[in-house]
Amino acid sequence: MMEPTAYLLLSGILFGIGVAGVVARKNALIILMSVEIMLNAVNVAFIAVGSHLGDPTGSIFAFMVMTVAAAEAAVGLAILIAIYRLKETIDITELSVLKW
Amino acid sequence: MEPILFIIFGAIAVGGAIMVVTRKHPMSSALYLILTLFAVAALFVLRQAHFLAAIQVIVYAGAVMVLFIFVIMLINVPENKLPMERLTGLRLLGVVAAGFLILESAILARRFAMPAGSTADAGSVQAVGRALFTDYLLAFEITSVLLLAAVIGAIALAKRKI
Amino acid sequence: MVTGILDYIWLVPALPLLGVLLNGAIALFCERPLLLAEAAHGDEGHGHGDAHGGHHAPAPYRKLVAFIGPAVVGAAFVVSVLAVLALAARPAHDRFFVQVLFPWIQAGGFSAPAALQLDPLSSVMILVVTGVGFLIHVYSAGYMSHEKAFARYFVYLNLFTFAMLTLVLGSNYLVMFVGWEGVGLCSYLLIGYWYEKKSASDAGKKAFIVNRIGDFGFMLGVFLIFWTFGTVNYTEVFAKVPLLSANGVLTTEIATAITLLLFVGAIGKSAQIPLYVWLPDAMEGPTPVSALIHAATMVTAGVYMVARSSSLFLLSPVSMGVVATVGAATAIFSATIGITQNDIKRVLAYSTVSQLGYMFLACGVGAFTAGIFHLMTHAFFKALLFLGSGSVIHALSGEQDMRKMGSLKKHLPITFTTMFIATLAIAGIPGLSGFFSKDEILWKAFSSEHGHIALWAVAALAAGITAFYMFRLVFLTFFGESRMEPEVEKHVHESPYSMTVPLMLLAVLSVVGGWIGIPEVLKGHNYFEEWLAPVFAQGAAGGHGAAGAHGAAHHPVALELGLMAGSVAVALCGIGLAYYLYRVRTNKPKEIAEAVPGLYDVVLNKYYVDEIYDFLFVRRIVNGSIVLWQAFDAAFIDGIVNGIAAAVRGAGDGVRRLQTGVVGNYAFSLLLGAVLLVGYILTR
Amino acid sequence: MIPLFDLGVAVARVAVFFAFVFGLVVVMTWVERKGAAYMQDRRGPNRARILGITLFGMFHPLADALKFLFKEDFIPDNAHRLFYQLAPMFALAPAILTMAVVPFGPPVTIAGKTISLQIADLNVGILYLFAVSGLAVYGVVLAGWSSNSKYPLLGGLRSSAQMISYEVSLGLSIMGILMVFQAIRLSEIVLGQGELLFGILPKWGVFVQPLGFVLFLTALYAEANRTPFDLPEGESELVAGYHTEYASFKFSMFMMAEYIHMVVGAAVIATLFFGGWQFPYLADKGFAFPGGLSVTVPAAGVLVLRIGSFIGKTLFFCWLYVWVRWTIPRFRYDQVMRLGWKVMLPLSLLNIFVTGLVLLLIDKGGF
Repeated sequence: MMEPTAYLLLSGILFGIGVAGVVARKNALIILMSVEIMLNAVNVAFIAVGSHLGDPTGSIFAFMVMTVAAAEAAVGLAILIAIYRLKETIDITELSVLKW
Repeated sequence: MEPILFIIFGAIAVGGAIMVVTRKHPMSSALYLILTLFAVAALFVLRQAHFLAAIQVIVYAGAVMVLFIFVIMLINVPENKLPMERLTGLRLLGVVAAGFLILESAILARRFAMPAGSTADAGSVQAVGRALFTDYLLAFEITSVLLLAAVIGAIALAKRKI
Repeated sequence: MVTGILDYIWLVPALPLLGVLLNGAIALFCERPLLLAEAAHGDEGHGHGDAHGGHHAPAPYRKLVAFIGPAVVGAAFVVSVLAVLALAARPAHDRFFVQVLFPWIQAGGFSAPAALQLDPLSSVMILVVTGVGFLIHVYSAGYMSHEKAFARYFVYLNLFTFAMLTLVLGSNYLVMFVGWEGVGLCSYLLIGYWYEKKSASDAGKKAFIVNRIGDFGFMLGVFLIFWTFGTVNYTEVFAKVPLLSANGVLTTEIATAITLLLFVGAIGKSAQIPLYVWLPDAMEGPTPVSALIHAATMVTAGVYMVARSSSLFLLSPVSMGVVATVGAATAIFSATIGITQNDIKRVLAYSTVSQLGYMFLACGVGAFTAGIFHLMTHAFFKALLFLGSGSVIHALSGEQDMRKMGSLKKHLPITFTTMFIATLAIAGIPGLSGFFSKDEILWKAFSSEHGHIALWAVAALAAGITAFYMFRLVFLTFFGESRMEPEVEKHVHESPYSMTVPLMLLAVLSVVGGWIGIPEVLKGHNYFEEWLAPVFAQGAAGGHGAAGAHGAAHHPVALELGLMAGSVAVALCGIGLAYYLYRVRTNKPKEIAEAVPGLYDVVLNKYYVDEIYDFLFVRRIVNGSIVLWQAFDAAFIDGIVNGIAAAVRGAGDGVRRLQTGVVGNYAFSLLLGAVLLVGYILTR
Repeated sequence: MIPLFDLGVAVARVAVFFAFVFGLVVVMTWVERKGAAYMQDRRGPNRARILGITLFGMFHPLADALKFLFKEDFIPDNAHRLFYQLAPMFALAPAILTMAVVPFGPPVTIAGKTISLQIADLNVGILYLFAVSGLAVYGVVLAGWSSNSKYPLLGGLRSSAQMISYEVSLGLSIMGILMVFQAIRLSEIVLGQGELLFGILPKWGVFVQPLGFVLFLTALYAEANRTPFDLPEGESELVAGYHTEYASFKFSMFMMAEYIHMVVGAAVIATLFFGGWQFPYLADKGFAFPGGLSVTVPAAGVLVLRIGSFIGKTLFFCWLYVWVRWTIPRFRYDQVMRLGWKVMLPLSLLNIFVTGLVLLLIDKGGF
């Protein structure tokens, strides 16, 4: 089996792409998807190292991450729907009622 | 065999991810994301994490992404009302910073050094299941509560009238 | 007699406390709603004249209050009598009983239990407090019957009795301090009983603040006692006195410091120079209050405390001298003021101050027994005088100015008779109680090793002045032609039995009260000195070995009798002068006053002491407070607070601009933090 | 390097299986029409003929295929072109992929090598089934959305909601089977069903999990958008649902996907609940009846009997689809959702609970 280094590198790249998506995009839906990419990147790292160590803990962690991702997606999308119903937009730059 | 498949699926994953963050329409992003998720699932299989691969497809492809697409359809923002995206100012800086983050993680990844553990079957349904229902039972139960809370929260948020 | 009654000694303070609780409940839940409802109806034009409230149907609870209030004190008196009898049944050296109720304060090696101590000294005190107190309670039930806040009055009165009993029964200085503060508080409450009248509430505050000055000294004294002896329990402190003074820990200087500090407390509580100013003003309270707390009990707390600490005082000649001098000075000083006062209660107030000076004089010359003896007899006749004056005021619908009285003898026979007896007693006419106690003090002032001929002379002169102004009071009030307002004269009436019966009882006591202390020289037997001997013998033994009480042995009998005759002669002179000025040549006083206008005005205005205090202390403090308020509090402290608030506000104003409310910016900050953090990890 | 033999076997397996499934799909289109006609007391398709031979109308599927192939393949103006074209593939792929884990028969030994009659005996078995069947929804959703038209959108939304709802019950209803047979590989589950229950009854899933079977069957029908749950394409309300805007070959792909779904579904039911390739009382050496009576059958005969048993069961359940379609009326949409969430879901949870309880009692009491 390969050393996990390549997987970790891949994980880093995926994570970076996700981060770039979160920071650079305005579309809330795509930002949520970018978050999913980040979570997946982390899962890749977990699984790679977990199998390297022969330890199921890696899988368990990835499992938990997925659960959180599912919960996050559900709640996030629900919020999005509520916001869209209210403001007719999914542009996060227009959602600035948090300000002052 | 593994390196070849890793390169193939890794490339698919990265390419899909790039497409996700660059597409204008969220539906395209979603489909590319599904692609990425499948590639990641394949990578899981490569690492002998069969259970997680199956779960990845079931949870992500089967549930989360369906939810995404469902919402995209439900909201159905007209093409011309999608946010105008331009890569300027802070956004550009953010992308640069993300590039730095990739660079840093690459350096970190090269430093990875850990002796390989047992070659025991660590990713199979049996192994993960055993660990999940013994050592991590509490975490598992808490996760179920988290999901319940998310379900209730999602309903409360999205429903017009409760 | 069952000695077991001593185990119930706790009932003595507990019974008045029960009265407080019961009357307090009535006052809170029955009386207060009633008064509030009345106040809401705008019932404003209500006279607050002494003892003359409006006329309304008495509420049913008032009878209960009028029963509970005196009854608990009476019960306490019965218990006290039984306990004292039980104590008396013991042999003289064993007349000492301590009951520990519960451990109160325990910290390290320090322990101050809540404990009661019954010995000859405190037994005298509880008998006086509960006995006279009971009579005054009964009197109050009649005197205050027109008052609206009837239950509140009895709550205060019972609370006062409780505090005073705690003071005298406590077995250590801390318990005494609780009672000490308690009586201070109650005097404040009772003087300010008619708190809607500004002068009354001012007098209450004055009494409280002046008392606090004294209490401060008392506290310091107690601290010093603890620092020196490591305990505040009487028995332990006094037991350690010989030991510590032998090994040099308890030097004369420390003893002087302790006793002077304690004496400062006594000065405040017992209204001696220079802290006597509160007592005359305290006459703003109801008259029975004046009788109870400003004549019979509270003001004697200082005397009691000095007597209780006698073994400490005896260690310091300086303190003894100070006590004697202050006592003598107060006696003559306030007596002179008493000459010129026209308010009947003020005359009595200055008289009280003067008599308290006598007691301190006695203590100062080492004649503690005589001091306590005078304390007791004074309690009888001064209470009688106050209650009698209350009866007069009651009869005259609240009139207190003696210039508007006269010829009341025929209207108020009982009041006149009893008051006349009391006047004779205070003037020192032989055979009455005042004679024995005052004469003993005079004799001790002359003969004791701490005494001095000057002290005797001053005290004798004060006795003469006392006789003069007391008879002046009697003559102005009861004799001559009527100078009353016609409207007032119509309503003049003798007081009800609830008031006159206590007067009569007190008159009896004023006559016979002194008979338990007839000096040997008059072929009597001084039971009182014998009774108190164990308490003061202890101190005398620990002191200089020579008891002041036995000083008589060194002087010839003829001298003692001669001095006695002299003091009686002085008193008779005073009486005669009073008769001459106020019965024979009634316009003579005015002429004298006009002849020496400056002196008269000075004395009439109480030597301007209040004004001097006002100028010296009150103004200074007020001005200083104003400076502190404006410069320190308003400018500095508030400046700090406001400045911090302004700084925080300004900082928040600046920082809030970071909160753009745009989620993307937050995400960017997160990313930046992550990059920097990972970078930091990499560089390690 | 994979030996040539193995490669050959693998290719052959896939080819055979595809042939089977697609052949069955073709047959199914004919069976459906013939069955409908039979139930409605009419003759059904009987005109298409080659050289005058009608063969009970069996040439009709062929004619249909030709017609679909040669019709104009158009794309509506406002449709999202990419997604519009991707949608049928998304629909077809999962349906076919499901077949990969269904065992057709026992492993056979040819030339000293053991060959399993199964494309892939995955160690995640049933999870794969879930994973792939969960993807089926994409085709419907994409089709409905990318058509950029009212009815397809409504149909797509309906179907995705319905499929997500029933997927839950579908998954949970199989849990009982997993628990009873203590296995997730389908081959192991089938092997487990070869035993006898109480010495007489074959230990088929339907006997140990009757409630699970009913739930699974219902959920499967809903999942395949078959009557009585064919709301997404309910003609009377939504024209043709999500594939309203589709025509020609793309439409035929949707049709094919549906029929493949039916076939694979039937195969899965047979595998999970009816013993798969197990023939009642047939052991490796021959029949062994409960009474002690045993009949020896040659190995080849056993194999044929077993494969035949599997095919027979699959065909029966294929027929059941048709049977149900013309027997039970369509549900109203809210009834479908209520049934899914308020009846199926609690029942499947109850099923799991009771199964666990019984297993625990057996474990403890040993009966």
